[in-house]
Amino acid sequence: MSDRPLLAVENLSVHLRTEAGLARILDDVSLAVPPGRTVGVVGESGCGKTTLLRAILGILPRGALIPGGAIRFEGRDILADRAASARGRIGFVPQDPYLSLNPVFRAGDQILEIMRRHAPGTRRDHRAKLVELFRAVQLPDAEAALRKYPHQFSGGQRQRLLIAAALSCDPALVVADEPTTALDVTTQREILALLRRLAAERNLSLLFVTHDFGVLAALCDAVTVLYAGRVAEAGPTRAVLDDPRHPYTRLLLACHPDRAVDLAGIPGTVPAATAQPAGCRFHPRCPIARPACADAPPPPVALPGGRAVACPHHADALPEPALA
Amino acid sequence: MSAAATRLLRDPVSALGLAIVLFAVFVAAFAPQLAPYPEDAYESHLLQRLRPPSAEFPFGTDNLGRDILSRVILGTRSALAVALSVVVAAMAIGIPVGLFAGWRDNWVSDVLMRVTDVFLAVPQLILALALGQLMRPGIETAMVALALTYWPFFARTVFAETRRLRSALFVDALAGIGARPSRILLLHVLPNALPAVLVRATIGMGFTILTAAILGFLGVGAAPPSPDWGLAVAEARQHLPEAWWFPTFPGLAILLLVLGFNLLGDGLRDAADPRLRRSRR
Amino acid sequence: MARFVIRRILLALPALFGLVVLTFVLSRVVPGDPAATLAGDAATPAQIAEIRAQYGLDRPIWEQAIVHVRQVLTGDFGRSVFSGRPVVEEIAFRLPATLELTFAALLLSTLFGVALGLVAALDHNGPVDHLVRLLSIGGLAIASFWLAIMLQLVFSMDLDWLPLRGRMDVTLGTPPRVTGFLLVDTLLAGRPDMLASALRHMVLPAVTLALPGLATIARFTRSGVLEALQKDYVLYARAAGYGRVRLAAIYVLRNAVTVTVTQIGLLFGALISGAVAVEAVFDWPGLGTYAVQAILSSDYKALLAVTMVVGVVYAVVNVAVDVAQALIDPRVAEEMS
Amino acid sequence: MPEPILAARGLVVELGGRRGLFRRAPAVRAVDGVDLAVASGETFGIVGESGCGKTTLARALLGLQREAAGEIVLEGRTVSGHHPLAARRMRAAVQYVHQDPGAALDPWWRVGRTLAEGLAIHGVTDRAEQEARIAETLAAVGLDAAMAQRYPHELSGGQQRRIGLARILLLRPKVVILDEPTAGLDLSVQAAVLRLLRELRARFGLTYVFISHDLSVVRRVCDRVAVMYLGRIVEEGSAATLFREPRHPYTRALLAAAPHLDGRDTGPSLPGDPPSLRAVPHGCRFHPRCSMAIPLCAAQDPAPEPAAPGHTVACHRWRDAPTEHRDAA
Repeated sequence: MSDRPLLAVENLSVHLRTEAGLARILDDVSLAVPPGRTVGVVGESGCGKTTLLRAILGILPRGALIPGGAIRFEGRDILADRAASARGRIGFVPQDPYLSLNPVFRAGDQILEIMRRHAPGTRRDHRAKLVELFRAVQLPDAEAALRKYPHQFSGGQRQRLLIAAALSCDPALVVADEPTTALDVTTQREILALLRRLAAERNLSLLFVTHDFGVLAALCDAVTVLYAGRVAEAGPTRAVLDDPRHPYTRLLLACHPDRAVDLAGIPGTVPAATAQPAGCRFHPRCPIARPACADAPPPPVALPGGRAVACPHHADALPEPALA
Repeated sequence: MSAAATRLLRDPVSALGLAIVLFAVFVAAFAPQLAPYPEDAYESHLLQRLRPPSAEFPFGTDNLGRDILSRVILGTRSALAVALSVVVAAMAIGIPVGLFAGWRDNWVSDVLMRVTDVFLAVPQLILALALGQLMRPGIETAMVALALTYWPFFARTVFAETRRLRSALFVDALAGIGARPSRILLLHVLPNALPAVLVRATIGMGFTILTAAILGFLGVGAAPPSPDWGLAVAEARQHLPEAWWFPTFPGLAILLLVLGFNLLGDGLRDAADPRLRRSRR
Repeated sequence: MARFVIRRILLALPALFGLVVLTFVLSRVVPGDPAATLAGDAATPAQIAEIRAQYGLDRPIWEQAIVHVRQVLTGDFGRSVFSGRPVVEEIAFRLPATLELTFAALLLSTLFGVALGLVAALDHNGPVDHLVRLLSIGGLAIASFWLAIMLQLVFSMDLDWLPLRGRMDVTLGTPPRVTGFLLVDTLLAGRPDMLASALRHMVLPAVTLALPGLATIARFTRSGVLEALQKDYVLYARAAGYGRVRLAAIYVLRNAVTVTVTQIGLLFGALISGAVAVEAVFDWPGLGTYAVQAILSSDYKALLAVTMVVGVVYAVVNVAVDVAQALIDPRVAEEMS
Repeated sequence: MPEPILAARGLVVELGGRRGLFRRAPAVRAVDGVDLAVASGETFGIVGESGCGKTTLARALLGLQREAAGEIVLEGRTVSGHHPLAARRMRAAVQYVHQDPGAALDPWWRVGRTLAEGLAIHGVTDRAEQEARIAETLAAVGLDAAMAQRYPHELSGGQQRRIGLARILLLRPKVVILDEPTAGLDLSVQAAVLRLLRELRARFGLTYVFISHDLSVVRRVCDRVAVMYLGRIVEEGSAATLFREPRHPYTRALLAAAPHLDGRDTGPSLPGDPPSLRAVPHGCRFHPRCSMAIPLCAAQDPAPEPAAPGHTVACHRWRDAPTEHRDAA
């Protein structure tokens, strides 16, 4: 394998026409998932992480515009070339296991339908493979599970089903949308361990969207932090968590109960996607903002250790009250 | 509320419904003034029977030589009056039943809802016919019968709303700060259930006009010489296919008025339902 | 599943018993003297007294109630005042005609209603959607008896394409009565000409009767599909690469029709109501015309029997609806047990 | 330990039991024999996974859910054994903030009217006094007085939480039960809400019962913590001790499962899903999932016993557990 990334999002912008005007949900976002690596995308609600994921999966809502950028998967632009659509090669684990399976069909049949469209082989092959996958995700009684309806599984089991579904067509990449948010911590831990193990065993790449830094720390090799539709900061997870450089990341991590010296919060609120501030989108809330920050979006600054931060003032200390 | 009203009027379909209903109310209010031949409600002119539509008689004349336009106009009043009384009476029974059965969870509410189910298990028309027959046919009997058959719909609607609201968080919060059930029911549950009741009532108006017309058509509702629309259609049957205008215009009047209420009800439903509100944007 | 069906049938019994009680209460509580009503306007006091004795109206109320319940449970509805024949016999003769008509109407409204609702939902807020919406509101606004007459006026009297009234061309005679369902009996008799005639006779009444149901089903299917389309599992299925057609026509529709099926159960009542008017216009020899006849001739026993039979049919249909729902959605059956 | 402001002894709460005309639903014991004592001025945390009974316990303490057995003592007075309305009147000093305070407001009423209603229910009917108290309380939760003119759907999530708090504070409670007060909030908003809660506690002399599944938050804000599993409290102690030296195997598993910023991997995971309340295991409720279970655990229900001063554990084998000192993160 070359060092060419399996998935590369390049300068992607996604806008959405709404009643309140044009919503600039994603703006000039780039990130890469190398083969066999786990990359996290983290941010608060409204940062655009769900839209990024939907763009990769090709399920943007109606009215979405893509004014610029590309999404390359295995070298081909899957945004421009519909035929190159990577379905089947990209597995998807959704957020809510309770709502993501149709209650009136057998869970097994729903997965077999995906395989029928995207995996080679006969239905008999598919069934055999699915049972094997059910064992791999540690579903109890894999044979019987094929015949059960979604409501007959617990939440954790349903998430295992969905992981099996994501793997059913031998994907190179699995995209996961906060797959443990709806689960209890003990179940969450099991699911995270399972994902980690499967990724290692099958040499999978994993793109993992989350708002939980703890989950991020437990699973991801690298992280991209989004704020208001732009990349604030990116780099190896440990480095970013231990030494955040963007003022937003620094303030946000300071809010984490594990770390906060004091529960400060960040002044102001995330701007509406229809009313993004000019320049750096964080500047109205930033304690070290300067007049120039409102002029143009700051380009990413490369830092040692494979890191990048979209703030020219990343080396400045934050004033004391902000990190009191 | 005002936001819902704006949304309602912005929707051309429901605005049309509202316009039709208001027009009908206007016609009903000034029927004697609007009708070209108001005396034709009861008088007959056998020399000019079954005339086709003309400038003199825009809708033609009927088998007794009466102006059909006048009779359609005069019939609006009774159609609306019957529907309104039936719906109000049905609400007077159905709302308290639904409210009580929905709020409490004991054998009384079980019994109330079972009775409601039984009423719903018999087609309205059959029940209305049976009741009408047992108490001497006539328009008043028909009204009582229709009210007695329509209240279960209100009971069901209010029951469902009350059950939904009973487990709503804001009702729980009210109980949490020590509010009495009477306060919760009358000041919070009932007003929150009103949009659904309003929709049901609007649709019920249309439905009652239809059913009353069927009763008139079958001869167990309004009696001659009342300018009832359903009755007119029944009277017209002997004069087909020659006098095509005779059943056509009273029937169109029914269609238009019921359509008005249904369009309005449909618009109200969308305006009141937050889930559909989102999807209609 | 069998347990579910049995349970569901048992649950329908109290409602049916309630109906028996209701018919009794209504017939006794209504204002006025039922005996006087039954006897008619010209009756002498002696005749009224005779009728009172004949119907047992002079007995204590609880005794009347027991007699009533026993009669209904044993299917003993007495003889029709109008024809003098046993009511049960007459109803058995007429029920198939009504069932044939209502099932034909139900079939039409379900097939076209589901299709139109689906198409409308997939074209949400587009021209087809608006058209179907108008149709579904308009269809519920047309008085069935008037529509029937208008259709007769156009298709029978003016164009002479379809027969005006009845179930069968009188010149063809009738097939030997086996089931009472003409479509079946003509087939059993091996008479395609009769079958064709029966079908032609059925077109206008069935279409008239189907329209309100079609409107309702289209409406509920539309909103059901729209609601299902917003669900997470649809988004998930799209992300997982389901085909568009399969997604709409199978995956979503199955969820949407749970709502529709409930409506079909409720519709059946409306269909029977509609059948009364439609049968009257088309001279269809079914329960509807029988009921009207019973009313106009103050045939109390016949009317009581019609009400009970309709109630039973309605209960059966609703049990079937619940079973259908349990088949569509496995959670329904489990909630019940 | 000082005299508790709110205490429960042997509290049992049953849910869902109903006798109708045609059906009979059996009840489940959502809370089954809970003892607890909340000291005045402290923040008492209740943690556990979904279905463990923590919300039911809170509703029973509040009086919305009638207890099937046991005793509740508020400020030294026994306040249990009454139907919900009477119980609520008696326990006016205890108030409850819902997990989703936006949905806890009548959507048709302006916020100000909802706030005034609470006062009216508690006997404050004078308009001027109502308005003065509302303005004062809105200021205390950091909201503008003009907010009273808004409808609930016109408020942001953070504002709704503040209104939810204001509504309760108007009634001058002593104990406030907070049900998942940070669930669904972004990290930065969560920090602001927690800070506000701390300020209000100091300012109004409140006692909090803090229900949460977020262990990081509980560790951060609570003085003492009770861990619930299937309707029972399995361990209770000061937050510092409990997080540093968890004694019950379930507490250990729970703490091990919670993800941490430092990303360390913390021991074996807990297999299986919690069993249903409809099929509570015999003996110790946790034994089918417990790695340390012995035959005794399946046979005999362990009683809570003191492991240290102010620290109780309900486990037959807590003494045999390896003492593992967790570093403070």
